[in-house]
Amino acid sequence: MADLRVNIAGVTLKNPVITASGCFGFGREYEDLYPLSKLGGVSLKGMTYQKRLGNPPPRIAETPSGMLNSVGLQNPGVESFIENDLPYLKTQDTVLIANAAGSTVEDYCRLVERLSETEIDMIELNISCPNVKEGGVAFGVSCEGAAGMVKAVRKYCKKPLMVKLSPNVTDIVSIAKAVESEGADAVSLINTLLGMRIDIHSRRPVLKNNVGGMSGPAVFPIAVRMVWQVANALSIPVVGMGGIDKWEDAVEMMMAGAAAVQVGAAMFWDPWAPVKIVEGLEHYLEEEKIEKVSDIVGTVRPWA
Amino acid sequence: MADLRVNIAGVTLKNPVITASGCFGFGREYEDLYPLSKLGGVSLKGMTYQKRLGNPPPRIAETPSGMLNSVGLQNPGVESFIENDLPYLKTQDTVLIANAAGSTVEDYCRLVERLSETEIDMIELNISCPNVKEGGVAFGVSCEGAAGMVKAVRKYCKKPLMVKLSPNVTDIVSIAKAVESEGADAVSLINTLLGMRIDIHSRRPVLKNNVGGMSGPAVFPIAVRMVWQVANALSIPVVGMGGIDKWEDAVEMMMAGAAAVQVGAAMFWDPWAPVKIVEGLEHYLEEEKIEKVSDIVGTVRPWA
Amino acid sequence: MQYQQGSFPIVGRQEIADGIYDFKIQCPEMAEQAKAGQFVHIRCPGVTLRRPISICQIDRAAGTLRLVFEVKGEGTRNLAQLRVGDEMDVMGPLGNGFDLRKTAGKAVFVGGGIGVPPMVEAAAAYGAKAAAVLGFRDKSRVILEEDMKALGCDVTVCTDDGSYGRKGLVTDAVKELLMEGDVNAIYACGPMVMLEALATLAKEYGVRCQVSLEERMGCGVGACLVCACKTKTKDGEENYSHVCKNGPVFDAQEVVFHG
Amino acid sequence: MQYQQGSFPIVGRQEIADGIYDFKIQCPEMAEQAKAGQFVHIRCPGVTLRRPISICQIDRAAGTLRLVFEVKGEGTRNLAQLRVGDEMDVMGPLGNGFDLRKTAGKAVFVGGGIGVPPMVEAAAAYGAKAAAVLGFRDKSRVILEEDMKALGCDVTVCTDDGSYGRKGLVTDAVKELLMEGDVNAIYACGPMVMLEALATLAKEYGVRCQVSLEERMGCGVGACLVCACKTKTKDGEENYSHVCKNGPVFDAQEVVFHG
Ligand SMILES: Cc1cc2nc3c(=O)[nH]c(=O)nc-3n(C[C@H](O)[C@H](O)[C@H](O)COP(=O)(O)OP(=O)(O)OC[C@H]3O[C@@H](n4cnc5c(N)ncnc54)[C@H](O)[C@@H]3O)c2cc1C
Ligand SMILES: Cc1cc2nc3c(=O)[nH]c(=O)nc-3n(C[C@H](O)[C@H](O)[C@H](O)COP(=O)(O)OP(=O)(O)OC[C@H]3O[C@@H](n4cnc5c(N)ncnc54)[C@H](O)[C@@H]3O)c2cc1C
Ligand SMILES: Cc1cc2nc3c(=O)[nH]c(=O)nc-3n(C[C@H](O)[C@H](O)[C@H](O)COP(=O)(O)O)c2cc1C
Ligand SMILES: Cc1cc2nc3c(=O)[nH]c(=O)nc-3n(C[C@H](O)[C@H](O)[C@H](O)COP(=O)(O)O)c2cc1C
Ligand code: FES
Ligand code: FES
Repeated sequence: MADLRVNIAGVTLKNPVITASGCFGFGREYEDLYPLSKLGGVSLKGMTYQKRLGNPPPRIAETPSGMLNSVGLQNPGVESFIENDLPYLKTQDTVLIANAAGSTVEDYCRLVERLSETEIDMIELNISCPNVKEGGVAFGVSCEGAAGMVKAVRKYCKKPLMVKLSPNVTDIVSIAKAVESEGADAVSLINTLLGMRIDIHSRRPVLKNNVGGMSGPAVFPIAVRMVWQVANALSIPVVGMGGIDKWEDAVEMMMAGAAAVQVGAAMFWDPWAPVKIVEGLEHYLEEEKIEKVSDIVGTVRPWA
Repeated sequence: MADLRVNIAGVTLKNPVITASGCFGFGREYEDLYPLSKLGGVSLKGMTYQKRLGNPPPRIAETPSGMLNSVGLQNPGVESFIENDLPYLKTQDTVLIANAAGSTVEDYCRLVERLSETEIDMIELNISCPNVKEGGVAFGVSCEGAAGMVKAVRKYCKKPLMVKLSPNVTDIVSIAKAVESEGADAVSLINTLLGMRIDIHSRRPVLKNNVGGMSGPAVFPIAVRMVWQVANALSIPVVGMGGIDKWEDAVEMMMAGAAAVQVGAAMFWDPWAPVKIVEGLEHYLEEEKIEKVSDIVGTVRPWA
Repeated sequence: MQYQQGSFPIVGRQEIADGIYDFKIQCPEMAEQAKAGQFVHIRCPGVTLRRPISICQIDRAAGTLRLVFEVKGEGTRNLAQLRVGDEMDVMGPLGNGFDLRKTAGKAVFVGGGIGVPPMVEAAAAYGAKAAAVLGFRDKSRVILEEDMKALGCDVTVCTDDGSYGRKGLVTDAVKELLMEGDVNAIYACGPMVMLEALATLAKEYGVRCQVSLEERMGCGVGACLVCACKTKTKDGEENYSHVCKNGPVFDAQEVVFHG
Repeated sequence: MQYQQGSFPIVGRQEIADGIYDFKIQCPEMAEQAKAGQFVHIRCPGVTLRRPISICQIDRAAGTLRLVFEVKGEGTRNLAQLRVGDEMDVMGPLGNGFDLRKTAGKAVFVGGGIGVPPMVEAAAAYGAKAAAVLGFRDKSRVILEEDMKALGCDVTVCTDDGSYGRKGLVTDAVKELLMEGDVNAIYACGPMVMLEALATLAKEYGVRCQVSLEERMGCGVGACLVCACKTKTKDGEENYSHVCKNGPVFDAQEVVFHG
């Protein structure tokens, strides 16, 4: 049996497949199908210090091989999470990643401080949510914004800190470098790409928020490119996501440089997608006689 | 019969459908199927002052609902174009748009100067090609680069000048504003998004250039969003493209703010796509009793 | 509540009105679990996201679910192309379903257009104690009238143009029933304006009213939070609930219709 | 050269080896236009880009084209699912085809693996004056041998493992023919290494050699410039030609094999 374990910033995952934030709630919704213990980890729904209502519906639009969402970080706030969801999650035998967001640097800091007191395994700092008016992506699109945030948060963060990057930027590599130099333990990418759909009959945007974040297979080539660029420039681990739909995609993303992958939108059409990807990886490694999944990370050989 | 004419920077197109640069050669390849006179205009293959070989093959990769290309501006140079292609094109009764590129500001200037002496109808300044090492997109990803280029070129340009923008940027609106303020007569967007695919068997990038530009339906929502943002911020016309595949997409893009549209990759699976889009628009306008196609431009009513 | 996901054979298929299809799928365990008002989430050929469709009827003995849907866009168009013997990729049963506790008196089952299908299984529980009020645009759109009658319901059909049944809105017919008295509950599915009007009527007459809502969905199970609808608690606090998990059936008094 | 695009009925379909399919489509005008060495560009269900497939045989009387292809990935897999009676969306005939001017002496038609199909129509022009050398991995991959024989060709089959015909490379067999003399031209399609070896042999023996190349394609008609292959002029100047328009057939001496 091939060794599927990977290590991200000191945390060992039993396999490199993590469900992506916002696509797996707080983990209870898929337990009818399979136990969470099948997953390397779960990145939980984006959380803020205070409860947030999120944006008005419609919050989803279909696109060719993809979708837009404009949920806008609806969540019950960190205290509710700690009280109502964390105890359950702790019994599930998988790595727990809290996805942390806010409107101001102070918001992020007190959230990270609070999360650091809990039993979650890792914090994924979401400075790339395109669906909120304040905060979110505002911090993620400039080196100064991103570096400033990581620097501030780092002081309060007692957990491995992974920073989630936005693809809506000219130069993702400099932003990744900036967060690395301020002490991020890992980066994850990509969050969603900003898009829009219009209903030509009503002449109104499909999303009530007008614009939303695009994800799904459509964005996969962009994600692979960004992961490749960032992994080549950084020394900390990169967790890759964006459009991963099947095990071949996970292999491709890992060859590009991802130490682990996250799976989001694919679950909406195939709720088994993350589990199938774990199984597919296992089978692939055996077929190819590769001992450890980590042996494929970053193995793409670029043309000169 | 509805009026399909549109006016872009003083040039009247018989309909708002233009074939996108790089996807329609210099116009001869589809004449077996339909006359070019069915098209509002043709944006010709990206041209440089000197002949260019382009990048080594493979130059194309398939992606979910899209494709990557890394042609890299292969073209015979402007003199060859003027001698061998322009005479034919001038007889075709459609608006001719020369797509102009180069490695340095001087390159662009002398090309634009030379093109200004010819009978082409409009120049589309390509500062957004992601497939060349020097020039191309380098000028298109910063306000200073874009503004500087347009300022320089403007002096030599005696034709309506349309600037083609890159989507690989944090803030496309500022770049659009910068080129408008330096005297661009129109902008066109989007060029391709930088992406990558890896062949997991050979562990090599599919494209010999490692990365390439993504286009096709996958990118449509991103293009609609950018066209909407840019059209809202500028007073000059916006020509919209990126993933347009059917007439409904053209309507959506025009409602977002595009005065005309370009159709690229769609021709690879349906060579009739631009003609079908013209016919579809015509039919739509009649069904909806809309007198002029220009009446739908920018009519999306955003939610508050 | 358990749901499952799998591919299930289509054992029945009929076009029951122009562009409205009536499918039966063989899925014994899902049929066993399902209750009126729940829905299934279907992967339709050629499109990315699943499409939610209400459960119209449950036949536990035969192990089948009946689904009635209208062709709206590409997803339902492609779904309608499937034939008997093909498989349908379905998740379900999903959502909460109607609370069909029987009380003294009658219940009124109100369906507007393509909101009628979920009313069939719901009304079945009340049989002869059910009154059904079904509204359609015109005669050509009338569906499931006979099915409701077969359950023993007292059926009133309304059409917007009077081309069949009574002319006018379902709410008028419902109001008459309420005025007659002896109505204890209203169950409804259809356009938001209809549901809102029914909610107002129900409040006025002091009867319980449950409405089944629609919203664009992603996961269908409560994980992605896209299918939000605004609801309020008794003390007026507003929140976004989720149609797929907290619904699709809501107490009408909880729904903020202009959320 | 005129090409067209349309949907044409499939009138024949056979699996002639494991994963290798032999289709016939009814397209009289295209068949009328087509010549050996040209290809068609096919829209395969479920994938975005068209797939280029060589014309294997042309039956002008019947108005059909024969296409033989191997299942490689998703596109050809889905294409192989089509049945007799279904339609295939095809553009063609595309590319330049072989220059089959007959000269004194014999011509050798060399096919490697899935490069064999275009050799059938090409060899037809030479009939009994054609020698065919067909190479395959092993016995299970041998295709179109009987078809070539039926044309009157003198056929030699080689397999890599010797499980059928002679063991070894096609180039060895071709060399023998060249040494026998009386060979005036070589026509070839197959892996690049094979084509390169043949080009070297042809040069050595001073015979004309035409090779059919493959490259990933977009438009298929010369408009997008993605299907580049490096070629050189007589005076050694290198350039990128395009397989779909300047090819797929090139004079072997023009091709820069390590371009
Ligand atoms: C709980 C629930 C139960 C439903 N039950 C039925 C039923 O029994 N019969 C029936 O005919 N229809 C029903 N609908 C509506 C049905 O889901 C839509 O008509 C269908 O999704 C349209 O898909 P399309 O591809 O044909 O249309 P498109 O407009 O092309 O769909 C585009 C996107 O919008 C979504 N969408 C469009 N209309 C709706 C809608 N009204 N509700 C939710 N999402 C929508 C689609 O799911 C898809 O994601 C129900 C909807 C919900 C939420
Ligand atoms: C001029 C020409 C003639 C051909 N004739 C035949 C023939 O007669 N019989 C036959 O079996 N095959 C032929 N091929 C190869 C055939 O086109 C590929 O096997 C096919 O495109 C693979 O598609 P896929 O979806 O199955 O594979 P995938 O690998 O999934 O395809 C992915 C992408 O790569 C492209 N691609 C993959 N392999 C090739 C290839 N070898 N050449 C060009 N593009 C490729 C595909 O077109 C597609 O765009 C020919 C190729 C060319 C260029
Ligand atoms: C409905 C939805 C909600 C999301 N919510 C969050 C979120 O709360 N926090 C976050 O960091 N990313 C969020 N994302 C982004 C995903 O985690 C992921 O980065 C993105 O969807 C790309 O992966 P995918 O293509 O596999 O979906 C959300 C995505 C979707 C589709
Ligand atoms: C094969 C190919 C070559 C292209 N070459 C050029 C070019 O030379 N100049 C240019 O401005 N854009 C070029 N483009 C970009 C297109 O003009 C267009 O901006 C992009 O493809 C988005 O439109 P689409 O999705 O309709 O293809 C090229 C695109 C493709 C697919
Ligand atoms: S559809 Fe995902 S929460 Fe309702
Ligand atoms: S495939 Fe477009 S030029 Fe050859």
